[in-house]
Amino acid sequence: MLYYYLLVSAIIFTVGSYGIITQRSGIKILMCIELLLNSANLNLVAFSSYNGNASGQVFAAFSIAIAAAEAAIGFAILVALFRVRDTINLDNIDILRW
Amino acid sequence: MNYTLLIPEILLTILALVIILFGLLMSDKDKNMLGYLSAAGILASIIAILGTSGSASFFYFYNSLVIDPLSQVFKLIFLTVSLLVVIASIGYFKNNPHQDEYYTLLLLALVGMMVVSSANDLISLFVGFELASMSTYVLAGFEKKNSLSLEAALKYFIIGSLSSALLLFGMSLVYGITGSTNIPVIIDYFRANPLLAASSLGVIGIIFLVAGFGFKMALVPFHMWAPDTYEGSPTVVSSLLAAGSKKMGFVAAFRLLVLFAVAVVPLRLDIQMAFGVLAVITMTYGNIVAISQRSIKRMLAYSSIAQAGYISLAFVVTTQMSVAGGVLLALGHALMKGGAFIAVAVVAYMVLSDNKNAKNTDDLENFAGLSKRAPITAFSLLVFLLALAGIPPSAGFIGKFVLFYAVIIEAVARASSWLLLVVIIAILNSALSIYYYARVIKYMYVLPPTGDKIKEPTPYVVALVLAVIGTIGIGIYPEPFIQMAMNAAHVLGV
Amino acid sequence: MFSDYAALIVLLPVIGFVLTLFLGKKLPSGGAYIPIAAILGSFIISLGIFLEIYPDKVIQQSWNWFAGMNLGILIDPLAIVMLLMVSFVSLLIHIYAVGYMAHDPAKPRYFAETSLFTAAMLAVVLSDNVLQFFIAWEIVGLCSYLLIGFWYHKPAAAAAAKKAFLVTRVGDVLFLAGIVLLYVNMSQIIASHAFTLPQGNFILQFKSMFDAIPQIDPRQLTYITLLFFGGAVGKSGQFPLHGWLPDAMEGPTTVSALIHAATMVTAGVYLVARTFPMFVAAPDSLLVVAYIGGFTALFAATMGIVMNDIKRVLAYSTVSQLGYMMLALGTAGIAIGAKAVGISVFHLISHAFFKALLFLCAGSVIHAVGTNDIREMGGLFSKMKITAITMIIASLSLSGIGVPLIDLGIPVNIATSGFFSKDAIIEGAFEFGDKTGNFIPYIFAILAALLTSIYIFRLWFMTFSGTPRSEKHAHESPNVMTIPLIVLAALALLFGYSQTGFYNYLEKNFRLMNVFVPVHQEASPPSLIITLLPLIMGIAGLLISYAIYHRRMLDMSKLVSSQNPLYKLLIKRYYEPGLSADIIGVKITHGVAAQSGEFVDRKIIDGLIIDNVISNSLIKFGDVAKKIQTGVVQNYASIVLLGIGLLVILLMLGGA
Amino acid sequence: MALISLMIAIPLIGAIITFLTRTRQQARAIALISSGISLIISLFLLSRFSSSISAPQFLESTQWIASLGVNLKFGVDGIGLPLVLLSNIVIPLTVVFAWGETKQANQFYGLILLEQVGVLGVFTSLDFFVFYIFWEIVLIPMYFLISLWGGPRKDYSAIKFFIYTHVASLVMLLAIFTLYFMAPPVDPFTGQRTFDMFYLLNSYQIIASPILKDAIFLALLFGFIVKMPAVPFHTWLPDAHVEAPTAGSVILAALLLKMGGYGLFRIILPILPFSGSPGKLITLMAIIAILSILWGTFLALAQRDLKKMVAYSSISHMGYVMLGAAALIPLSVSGAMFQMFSHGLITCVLFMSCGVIQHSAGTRIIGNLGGIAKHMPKLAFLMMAGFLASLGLPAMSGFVAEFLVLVNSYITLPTFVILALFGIVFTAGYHLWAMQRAVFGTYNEKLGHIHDGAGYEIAAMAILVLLIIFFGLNPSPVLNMMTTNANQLVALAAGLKGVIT
Repeated sequence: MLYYYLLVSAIIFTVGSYGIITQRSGIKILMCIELLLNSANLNLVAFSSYNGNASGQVFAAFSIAIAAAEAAIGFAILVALFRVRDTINLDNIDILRW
Repeated sequence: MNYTLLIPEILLTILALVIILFGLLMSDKDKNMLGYLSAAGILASIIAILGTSGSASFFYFYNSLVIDPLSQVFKLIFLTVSLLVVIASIGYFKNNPHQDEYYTLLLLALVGMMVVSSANDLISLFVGFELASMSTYVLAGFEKKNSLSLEAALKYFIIGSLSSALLLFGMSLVYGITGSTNIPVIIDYFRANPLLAASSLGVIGIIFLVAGFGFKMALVPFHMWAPDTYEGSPTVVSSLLAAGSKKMGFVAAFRLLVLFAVAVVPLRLDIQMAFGVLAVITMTYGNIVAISQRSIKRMLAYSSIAQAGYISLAFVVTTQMSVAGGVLLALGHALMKGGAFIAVAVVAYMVLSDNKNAKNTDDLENFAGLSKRAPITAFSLLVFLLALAGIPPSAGFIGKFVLFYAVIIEAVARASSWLLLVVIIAILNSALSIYYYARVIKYMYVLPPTGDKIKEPTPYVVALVLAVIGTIGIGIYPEPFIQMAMNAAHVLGV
Repeated sequence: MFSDYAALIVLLPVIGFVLTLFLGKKLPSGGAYIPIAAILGSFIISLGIFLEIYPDKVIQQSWNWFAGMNLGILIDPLAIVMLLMVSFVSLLIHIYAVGYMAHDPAKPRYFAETSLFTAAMLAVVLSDNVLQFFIAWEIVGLCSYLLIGFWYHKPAAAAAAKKAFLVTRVGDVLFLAGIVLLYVNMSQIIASHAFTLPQGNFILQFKSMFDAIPQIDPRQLTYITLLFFGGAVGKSGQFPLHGWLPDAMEGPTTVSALIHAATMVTAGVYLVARTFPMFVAAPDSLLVVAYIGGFTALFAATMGIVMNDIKRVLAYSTVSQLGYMMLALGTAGIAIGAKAVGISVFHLISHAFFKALLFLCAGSVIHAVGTNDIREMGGLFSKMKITAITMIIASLSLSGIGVPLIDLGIPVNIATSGFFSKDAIIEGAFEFGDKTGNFIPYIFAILAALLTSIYIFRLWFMTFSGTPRSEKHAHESPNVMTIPLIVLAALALLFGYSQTGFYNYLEKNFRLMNVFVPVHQEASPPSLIITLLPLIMGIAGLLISYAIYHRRMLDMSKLVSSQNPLYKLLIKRYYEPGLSADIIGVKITHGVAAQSGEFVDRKIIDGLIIDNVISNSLIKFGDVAKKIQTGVVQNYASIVLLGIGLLVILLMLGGA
Repeated sequence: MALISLMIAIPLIGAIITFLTRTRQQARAIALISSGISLIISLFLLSRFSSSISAPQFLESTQWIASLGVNLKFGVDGIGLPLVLLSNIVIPLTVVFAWGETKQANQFYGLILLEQVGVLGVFTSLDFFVFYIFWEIVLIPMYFLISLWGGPRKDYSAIKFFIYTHVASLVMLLAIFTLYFMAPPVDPFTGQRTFDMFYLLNSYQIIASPILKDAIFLALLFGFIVKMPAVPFHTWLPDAHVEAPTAGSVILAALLLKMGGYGLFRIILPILPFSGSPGKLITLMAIIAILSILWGTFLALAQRDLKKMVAYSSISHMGYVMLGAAALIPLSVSGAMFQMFSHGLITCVLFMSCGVIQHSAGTRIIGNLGGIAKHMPKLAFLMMAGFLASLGLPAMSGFVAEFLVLVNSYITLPTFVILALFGIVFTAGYHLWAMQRAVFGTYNEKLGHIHDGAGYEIAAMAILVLLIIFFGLNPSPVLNMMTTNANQLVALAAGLKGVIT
């Protein structure tokens, strides 16, 4: 049973990773990060059930809360950036380099 | 339960909340005092921690936090850096209407780092990590009208979140294998079941943890954010990031990875080897790329990457000596790099006072003749740079000395040629780094000044002088610091 | 009582040097009287010591110096005759120089340096150990360098000074190598207890060296003596290190007289004489000495015939005469043993007198006419009678002319000192030929005698006879210059009469130090023709020169032209200056060796390895490596994930 | 009485005060006074020094870093005291020579005093850790002296100097670590280790692995020969000298190079007999020595810049130090030590001459000079004396040293000595060639009106020349100090007889 959860989690993780690498829009990349976090949450919950203790679920609860905060900050930064640069296409945000 | 040992964290949290509350009530001008308030709180915390030195360990909140020499050393590092940054910020953010938010975020980030250094549980570790990370994301983008600052924040945020996710994923796998989030339990479980730890799931878990911590430590290839962020952020924030939050990665890695390497015999060599490779690549890459930088902040960022490479040597041999060396160099680096960024901030102040619309305030050209224009800053930066290069007597030298010693004696004891190779590369790197540090020194001392002498703002001067005293002081009287580092390393049972 | 003040012999001129150097400017005549007084003091002390120790005492004083070395004084017959000669000749030349240098603004420097030179030369003579000998020897060379380059603003003088120092330096290094080898051998036989150094004796003392001769491996002894001789070759201008001496004539003429005729150049001969017991124990080396000496005598004389510079002629003559002295040590050393030292040193001293005289006369002439070129002189006899007469005495002495009344049965010869001294040498060479069947050195010697006579009378006739060939108004030199000439002329005439006493005195030399040098029985006296041959040669030379240069009986213009390959070879000095300076100095050493080293340093070590391979490649690598940092955050993420992949590979493969 | 620490501390305090002074008059006065006090202290040490004891005297030891076993341990013996004396002679004279410095004078004199602190520390510390710290400290003031007061290519030279010698010291540090670790703890119960120099050097013998021993040896040797410098690690030196200001060159050549030589006697020779393959290592040292002697000589011949020529001559002269050390004969070793002392004095005169010429004529290229003796008679006289001393003229200190080295080294290293002798002629060659071209001959009118060296410059040089002659005529006072230690070093190697080929 655990196997399937882990497989799904791995798939979600892969999708998220792929998205981060390929997407250009800041919003999409934020979403992909959420996917990554949630694949980990899925793991935690599945292991919690498998191991028969609750700490995994507690951990997941913490992480969901944190993910929410993180998303808020991320969007805030994107908004601020959009105000200054008129774009959230990450390919164009490369003044800082080398 | 006796919570006196937690007073610093509690005090700082309350202070953070008080500051944001005050900020609502205060006029913009009065907010200038908030910096002094924060500095006072941090100073009080430092005193509180110094007052509780001892070698025992105390556990809190169902074993999720531990107060032991390791945590105390790192808390001291974080507090010291924050103190320097806060003092410098008094000058940097003078009359800024958002000072209350700045100090709150800074204090919260500080609390996050302190929690990480005390974390004895994956959950508290993660929460502390995120608290510190998120506060610093915002700090990096604090100049919200400045597109560079925002770009820095964005990159920091995206790579940071990615790393958090990787870290969490790694933690979930570790939890899955061991069935616990409590670090001592996890380690004991691995010690008892080394084969499980060495299973592919276990190894992948470890790798994700390495990636997560490596992001904070700015190890190649997880370093990519660091140069951009350090360059773009407000300079005092760069100082905090490079000198402070980076060490958070190290303390977490010490707690988790060193213990892991010690406990899991079958994997020990592999982990050491992996860190050996990472360390060598990191220091070499950092130093070589630093050579071709014109922006001092960016150069310091790469130098910071290189220093992370040196500190990672602690993981390459995982002995008490090496961890102590790592702790010492982390301490030294906090002072040197923190101070160096503050010096850069003075230069930015100087350049902006020449010309309000100046761009690239940290360009090498602006350092020309600094010794004439801002002698204290120039001298401080000279001390920091030489210390970073590992010239005695300085904190940088003592740290490198102990680290290199730890590696070379392992190389000799194990008759291991690859360890010898690692340490020789480290040494050549150390020499190579002189090249770009010396170039800055040349600009400051040899080239003619491009403007008049300025009056260096007092807060900066205080911060710089403190950092210089710390950097040289540790070099001249390293004994207590070595003791502290050895005690800290002893906690890990190495 | 004089022997207590032996050290003053050296110290007085040293004090003279210091005083003249610093105070000379403020004193009349550039402070010349200080060194004159000092050297007079040295001479008086030497004379006192001579009277004290004659006939069979030796003075030895020694002080510990450093590292088992010592400073010391050894005055034996050999040393005392040299001391007397050096201090006396030096004194005369200093007096002469007061007149000769009267118009030179740098007089104080001149007198300081000659004073230092005299001190060093005296120190060479009375050294009791080879290290001190070498040190003084080097300072002598230094003074020679300084004085040749006295008119340093003349490029030729500066170049000649350098050449003199460098060429003699080659010899000095050989000498030093000899000392090294000697020291090592001594310390080895001491360490192996084959030889014990008596209490109060030091390792490099001559006495210790002589005592240790039987214990030293003969082959090593040959090496040591050959190396010592190498030093002598350099200092005494023997072939092949002779080239510096003619060039050294760029210095003031008084310097040439003092250093490059009478004293310093004889130091090489003195070295061989001083260490003669070692040479006797290494007959192979003596043979080398004989050949080199004989060859040099002839070789230098051939160049003497064609030179037009009055001083150069004399310089080649000096080289040639030094060759005679070496020849004497070599051949007579083998043939008749201990007496060789006497024969050689006797010639050394008589040569010192007449050659110093020749130079001073030349100086007087140059002083008068303002040129060195004998082709521009002529007819000076009437204007400079004293100079001309003293010079003809010196020339007669040099060519060994006298009336051998003894051979006619009359007890006393009427002859110049050169007659006595040179005859003995040529006889010694004949003796050598007689005993070994090897007449080559003798042939060298006898041919050189002919050439000597030719070139010196050519010089005299070209200078003093005939009609003036230039417009210069010449006049006789002042008394301060002519009096030394007369004194020296007297010595050149009369010194020869001390021959027997001199030989007897010097023969005892090594015996007084308890060092055994074999004395071989002289063979039956040679036939009359052999005895008279040198004289015949001398007179023949005189007649030839008289015919050619006074009577102008032959037209020399055909011979004396660059069309004549032999003349060209001689006037170009056998191409030696080109060889030593251009080919060895500039082309090989500077051009090939030094430049290739420079190439390796600049282009390979620095340029290729440090700058290119290390420095530039690192900087370039940094420029490339930083491009990874594209600024696009997705790439960053990709690299993070790539890194994880690499770690997985590393750990999984390693862990498996 | 902590005389040695006082001797080191006074220039340090002097340096700090000097940095803070406002006028150059104050700065140079303080520099002269504090370096002079240091000289007086070292003369006092000299008067109380007993040359019959090989152990360090005036020992003082203060615990510094207990956990690493580091003590501030100072003392001088016959190896260190002559060099301490040399440093204290050279530094005040350098200050006198540079009396006219106007550019940032307070920093200039302060840096010179810091150099004094560094070299005195190196020559007196008996704890490896402290030794290393002083060893490194020396670099920084020199870096600044070159890059602040240097010539056109000062950047390149300063950084090359810094990195080159820093790499060498780090490699040396590795060897120190290994020694530290391989030595048994001083206290077997607590496992307390120590950086005590003699303790670690003695512990070298008990290392089992010959390969490890050789590796330690070579790493230490590398650290020292780069500093000396020896071929092929010498190329930093000519560059550094050409660009450095005169005072910097003087200190660099007279004192910093001696640190490498000092290391040979203090550290290399005591462990050489116990190394894994002493025979090969001695041969290696001898080869490096002879290469340096000849290479330095020939390269000096090729130089057109007077100062660069002098720099190469330093390489050549330091080769004798190495040769004497490698020969392991009591007098060759003392000769080598004396060579360091003597070269320290001689090279000062040479570099000061170059400095005066550069200052007065505006060029140091030999071909562009010519006949300057006409207008600079005093300089020409002193320079001549320096050059003659440098080419090994007897009665000057250089001869005594080279003579002792050559004569005694022949016993064990005959081939190398013959090669070295070969170089002597060429040594004379380049010195005289330079004198002839630059100082003598016709005055080069293109130089315009030049003037003789200033009084203080001439005074500093004259004192040095007098010292050179004094020690050339009377080497015993210094030589006697060295002999006891040289004998002891050679006695250690007594077991090597026959190993040396």
